[in-house]
Amino acid sequence: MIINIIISTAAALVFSPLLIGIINKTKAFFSGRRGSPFFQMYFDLYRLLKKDAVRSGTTTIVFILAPVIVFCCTLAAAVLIPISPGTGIISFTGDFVLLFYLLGLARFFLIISALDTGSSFEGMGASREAFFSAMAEPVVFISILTILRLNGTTSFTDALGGGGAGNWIIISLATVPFFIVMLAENARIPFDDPNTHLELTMIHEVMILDNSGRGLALMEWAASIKLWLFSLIIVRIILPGSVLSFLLTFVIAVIIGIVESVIARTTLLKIPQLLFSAGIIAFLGFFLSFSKIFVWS
Amino acid sequence: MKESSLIIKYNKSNPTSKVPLLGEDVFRKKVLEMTRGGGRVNSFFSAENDNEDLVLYLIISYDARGETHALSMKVENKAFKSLTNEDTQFHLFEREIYEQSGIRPLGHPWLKPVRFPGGNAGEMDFFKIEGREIHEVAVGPIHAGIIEPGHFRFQCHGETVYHLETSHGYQHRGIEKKLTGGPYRDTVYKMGVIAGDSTVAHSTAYAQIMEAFTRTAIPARAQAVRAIALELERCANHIGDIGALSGDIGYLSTSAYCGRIRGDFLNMSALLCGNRFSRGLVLPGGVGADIDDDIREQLAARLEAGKKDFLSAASLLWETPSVLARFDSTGIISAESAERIKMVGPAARACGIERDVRRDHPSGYYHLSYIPVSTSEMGDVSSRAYVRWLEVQESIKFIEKLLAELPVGDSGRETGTNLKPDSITVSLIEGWRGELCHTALTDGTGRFRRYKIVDPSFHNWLGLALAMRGGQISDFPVCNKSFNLSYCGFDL
Amino acid sequence: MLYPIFIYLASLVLTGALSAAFYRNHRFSKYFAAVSNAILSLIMLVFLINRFDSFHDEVFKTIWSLPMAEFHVGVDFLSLFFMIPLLILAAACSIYGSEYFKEHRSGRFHWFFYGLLVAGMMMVLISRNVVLFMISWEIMSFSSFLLVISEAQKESVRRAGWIYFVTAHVGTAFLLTAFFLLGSGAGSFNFELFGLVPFEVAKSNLIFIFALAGFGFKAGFIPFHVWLPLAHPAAPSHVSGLMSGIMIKMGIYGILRVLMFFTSYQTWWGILLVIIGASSGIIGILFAVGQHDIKRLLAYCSVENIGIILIGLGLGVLGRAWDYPLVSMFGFTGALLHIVNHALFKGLLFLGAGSVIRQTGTGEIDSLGGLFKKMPMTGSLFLAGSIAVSGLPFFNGFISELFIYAGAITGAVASAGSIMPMVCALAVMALALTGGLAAAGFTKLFGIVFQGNSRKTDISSAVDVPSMMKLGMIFLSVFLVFIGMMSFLVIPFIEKPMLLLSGEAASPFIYQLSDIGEKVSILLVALLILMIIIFTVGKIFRRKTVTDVETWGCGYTKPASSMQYTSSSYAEPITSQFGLVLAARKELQSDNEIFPVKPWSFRSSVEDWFLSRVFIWFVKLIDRILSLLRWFQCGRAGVYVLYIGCIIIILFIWKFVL
Amino acid sequence: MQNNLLILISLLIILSNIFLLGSSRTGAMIRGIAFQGVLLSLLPLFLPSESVRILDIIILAVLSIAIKGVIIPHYLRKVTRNIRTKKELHPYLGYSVSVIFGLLVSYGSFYFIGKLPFMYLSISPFNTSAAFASMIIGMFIIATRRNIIAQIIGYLVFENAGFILGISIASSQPLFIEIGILLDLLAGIVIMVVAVNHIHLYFDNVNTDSLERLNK
Repeated sequence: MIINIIISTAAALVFSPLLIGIINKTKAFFSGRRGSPFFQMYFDLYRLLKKDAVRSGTTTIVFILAPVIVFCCTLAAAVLIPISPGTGIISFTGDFVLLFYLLGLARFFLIISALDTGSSFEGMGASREAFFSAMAEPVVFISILTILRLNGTTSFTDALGGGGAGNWIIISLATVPFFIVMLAENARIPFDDPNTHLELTMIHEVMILDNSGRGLALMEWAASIKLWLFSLIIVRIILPGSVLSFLLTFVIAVIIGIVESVIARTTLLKIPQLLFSAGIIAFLGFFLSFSKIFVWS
Repeated sequence: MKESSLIIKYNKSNPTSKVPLLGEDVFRKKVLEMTRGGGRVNSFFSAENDNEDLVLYLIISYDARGETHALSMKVENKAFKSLTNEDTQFHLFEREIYEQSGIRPLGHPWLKPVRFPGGNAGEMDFFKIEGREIHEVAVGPIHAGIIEPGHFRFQCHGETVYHLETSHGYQHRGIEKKLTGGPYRDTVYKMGVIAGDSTVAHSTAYAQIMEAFTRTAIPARAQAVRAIALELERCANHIGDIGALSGDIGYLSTSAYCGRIRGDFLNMSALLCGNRFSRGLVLPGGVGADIDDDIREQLAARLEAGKKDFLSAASLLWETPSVLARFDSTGIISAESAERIKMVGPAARACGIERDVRRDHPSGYYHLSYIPVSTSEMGDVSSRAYVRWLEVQESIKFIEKLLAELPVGDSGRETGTNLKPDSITVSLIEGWRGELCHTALTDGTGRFRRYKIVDPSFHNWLGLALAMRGGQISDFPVCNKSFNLSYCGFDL
Repeated sequence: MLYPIFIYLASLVLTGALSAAFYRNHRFSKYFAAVSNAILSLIMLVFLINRFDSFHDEVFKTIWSLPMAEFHVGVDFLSLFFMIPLLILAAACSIYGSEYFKEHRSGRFHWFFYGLLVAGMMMVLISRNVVLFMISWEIMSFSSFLLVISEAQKESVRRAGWIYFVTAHVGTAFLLTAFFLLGSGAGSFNFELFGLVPFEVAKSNLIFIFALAGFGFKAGFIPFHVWLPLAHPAAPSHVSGLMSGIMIKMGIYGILRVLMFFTSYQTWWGILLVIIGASSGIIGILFAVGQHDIKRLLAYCSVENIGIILIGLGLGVLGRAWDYPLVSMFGFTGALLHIVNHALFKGLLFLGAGSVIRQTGTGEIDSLGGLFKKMPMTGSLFLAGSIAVSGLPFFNGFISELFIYAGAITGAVASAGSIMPMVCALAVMALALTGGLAAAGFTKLFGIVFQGNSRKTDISSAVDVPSMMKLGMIFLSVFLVFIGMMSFLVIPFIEKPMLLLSGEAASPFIYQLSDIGEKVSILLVALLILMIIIFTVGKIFRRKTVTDVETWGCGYTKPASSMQYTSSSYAEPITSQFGLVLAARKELQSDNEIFPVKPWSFRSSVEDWFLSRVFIWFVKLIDRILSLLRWFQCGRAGVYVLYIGCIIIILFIWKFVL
Repeated sequence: MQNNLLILISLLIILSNIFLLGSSRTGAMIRGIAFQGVLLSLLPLFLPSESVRILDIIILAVLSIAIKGVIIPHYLRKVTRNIRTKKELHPYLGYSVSVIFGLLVSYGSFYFIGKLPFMYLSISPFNTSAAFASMIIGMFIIATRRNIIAQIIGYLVFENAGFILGISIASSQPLFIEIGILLDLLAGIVIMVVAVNHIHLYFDNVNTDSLERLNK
């Protein structure tokens, strides 16, 4: 148990920045550049952790606490995901609610720490984040219900920790929305552009505009852990029985990089529609998981 | 009434005394008659005459007839009745006149300084929409991208922008004032940096003015080199813009490739004259560098390669549905608004307005060779990008043609410094952003009494503000980039 | 247990009356009433919790002179369970109110009515006879009506009071019909007999519908919520806390009580409850997000939470109808726990909102800002309430939502057929969406009111609230954290009332509840320790932090408070995306010119079309029907006496002849 | 496995229907219908084939890929390129409402077909219900879209549904009937395209609202 926790924590902390590096490398490859090193994010985190900080005079204690809370909650959520078969650290009916609500708590503090600065930019990002994540959550939950049905369990970590895979059509119908939501929740194209410098178009980055030094390091690290978490879930859905399936997260990172290279980011107005269509796919999958017609065939 | 305006001859100096000096009422009537008849204000400024009286000079042109007229008006009591309420295109000129000379346009609906005349950068009363729910977004003067300083003030509710006001003046260098009493030795270099990305256009305009005042006829070969440089400049900037536009929407491939291809085109300019931004290429009397056969072949080869690269990189853009969906219907400015505020350049052509100085008021090599005017209809970001894409292709074709038929001859001669006294001349050039207008007046000793520069950005900034109304604030960066206006060209 | 309750009720009314009598000395009478109220409630609470384990149902009967009535009271675990939040909230709100409520004209009977409201609710919980129940119900409604119109000099308050009065009585009409049907079936108006007779399906359907509508007007779920967003802001904050916290739960209590009369549940009741709950949750929170006033936002949020409770109830009913005891257990547990939790955090939030309004003089979200620095205690407590109401971990809202989720998940996974999974998936989606939107709504509320810089209102002289008010809020927030972190200690209190509802079939699985609770607690405690460690490590290896700088504004040197997001702007993406549901309007008054010559102005609003269209239409319809009876009114006193005489004769005949 | 593929194809057909309902640009719609066409053409390849010759099926598949996946979309794209109103469609009913309608219809037809005793079908009821839903969605698109290209696409969706039903009910029928239908379809589309081009000569856009103006 303790060893499992240590392994998952270490994996989340260590591998997550690498995912960002892989995505950036893939994007660089597609646009014909050499790109920054795979380990750039480690250097960035190290540099930021060493730095002094600047904090706006408008902010309150919320702003100081938020990075720690965001980081810890995201990390805890990531640790809940079993990294190899059968090793979820805690499982009960509805454990995924705890997992996603921990992320929700992280988001809550991220948002109020953004509003704490009293800036129109941060308010803008906070407003977008609050709305889009509210739209994304039902989609994820329906996908998870499908997976739970396939595995015949009410605990998500049990389902991820192994057990029988179901029909691959239904699995893919559950995975695709997950992937879309992963892009949305992790501020990737087409929902948000992680590389942009334009405050007016940002969602996630604009909320941490006033963070610096360690606070920023924790926020960035938390963001990459969140990406790790989602990609780990996806690979565990696809390959629940394999010990090494966590290595596939790097493949997921490559896929994200490809997606980001071949499509442009969409206008903010269309984001709810995108999430809505992800929800349709998720619901179709859920429907098929108990539809009589499907059983007949 | 016909004789009450002077038809300016391009490349010729015209005696200032021939510019009719009218009383306010006659002037007003005449001007409004001209604008109603299709006249477009190129420049409107104040200058002192010999008696140190303030006179307003108006340069107005008919695009359809290819004529440019000049009139002037005597100002009494440092005030005149504003023309803006009758015709919107005067509004910024009148504000500038008020700022520079203190002549008050009475009844101007929005009279406030254009820049920061008091010297306190940032001090400006912005228009505010009433109501608790509106929030303001202040962007700039320092921007996250590597661009020039300027301040934008949005009045927003949520994601919707209801009003945008731009505030300039952070780049004010006092160029016009420094030119008074010129030309000086460094004037030609100053012209190169009015707007650093439009060096050829501004230098050419200045060169044409100097040539007109000194009655220098320059050889066709120099004209051709100027045209090539101007089109190369257009290509480089348009390609850079298309790349930047796709960068703003996170479409990396085109962004990265166009960024490189823009460099290729800048290097072609460097091949021509040794400077990537063509500094020092266009000189009064000719060009600073000639194209020999070696350069010509190299240029043609590089152009061919650049063209191929650009076509593939940009058609990637037009074939990606997510890009089109992002560009379409973003930042629309209607043709009526664009016509009302007399926008110029690609931004105007993207609204379906066929306005191109190269066709309407040709000078130099454009007399001899014609470039088709590229337009689009929707007036959105997509159209502005599309017009650029078309223009780059036309320009490349034009350069290829010119390289093939490059006239023989020398590349220039001295203009001398004996400017014709008491004269006025106007030079109109289609820079890559649109029409730029230089107007020079000489005094009795042959020095510049007034040198007035109107950059295309001066016409178009309001267009950006109008395009944003009712739009999404997250569309602003891409919309701004699709106009890509100059700050320093505006601030001067 | 009943005798202490009687004593409690009597002393409530007595202290209220005494305070009215001593009204000449404002301060004394106020503190006397409020503090004694609080102390009485606390004593009662401690007594109740002490006795909870060893409790058995108690009944007390005596003949009463009213026709068809028997003075029949009793307590079972359900009533007992509802008393817990009632007493906690009554204590907290009266401590708070002692400082909050300023003296004015109508203040004399304020504390009397306050006591009467608490007593009325207590009576509702223990009544076991229709007539007694209805009398208690009316005492509750009427005293709360009088409390709502405390500040009747304001037009908005009078309107709110009027609508509250009308809806309460429309609800009563439905209730009477339901009880009449029950009574005519059972042949008695005593509750204990209702449960004994099996009803035929059609009749039980009818009873269910009427009871749902009748109690719905009190519980305030959509579409019966129309009075709620008007009455809560109109009432003084401690009263709104009490009303929103517990009084609307009396509607839920009523529904549960009626459900207990039936031996078997229909499937479609559960489906209907889930659908109403889901729509109430989503629409309620959407309206909340669109509000401009703190208390109106909180009121709509109550609609949302009632929706969540209904989802739980619906799952419970479905679980019983389909024979899935696990679903039923989780559903009812979640619903019951959420009743308590909502009472606690909504009470806290209303008290917090009251503090803001009292200290700044306005409840307009868009004119506030930056209060956290001025009122750190209120701000922190409000933050706790906001997190709890968003259903996030570490606070109590999470636990109850988790149980409802667990019910829905179990239903979605375990069952065959297609209706149950669909309904359960709907429940999960609705919960997820309301959770996300609630987080949006409360980050908006907390972020705009307490953070950033002040906007239109001058807060330079604002200070934190007096200690009595703080005490009331702290008292509630202790429960928030306690239930949130140590839920397994609270679950035993729910098991018994839950078994009453879900039936004994659930009892073998009951260990799962505290199992989940324990696991969550372990994880949260570990997480808390981790946070503290990281924070402490950060403090030990401290780096220099520069704080005398402005927030980054793109280098603009003269930032103003208008360059902050407003709450309305914050909510705009949501309100415009759901504009169809919210009837959202944006009005820009402009000359539409290139230069803004005249001043422009902007306002936006969301319209509660349930009130402005549906309900008003309904009232007009009734008005038209009643106008047919206008000949009844003739204005002569003699005729009215005649009417009264007739009614008395009819009653006599009913009581003694039939 | 074969059955799974059949279901996958039907699923993708349903998703493409919903994509068509939710897409706001003619370009996207044309891509959607081309995708659907290719999917459909693959369908006969996975049918249980006792009575039909394999060669027939391959010919049919290739031909229909060519017509539905290449030729018709190509023509449509050409038309949209000629008339420059390729942008937004501005339907009578909003996209979200349309999508929700599409979903309801799809689920409804699952339910409905599930109730019917279609034992004689050579294809799974899943495909049949997809076809059924397609039919209604096609009519819906015709009814609610202003743009004539979108209406043609609606007609194509309708036609595609007929194709599925055709091969599922009558997989033993001669190849000629199918090919005949295909050619009919092609001719119909070509005529429409020509008509659209002509309309364009007289009206500046392909908004069918402008046809209503003919009445006045």
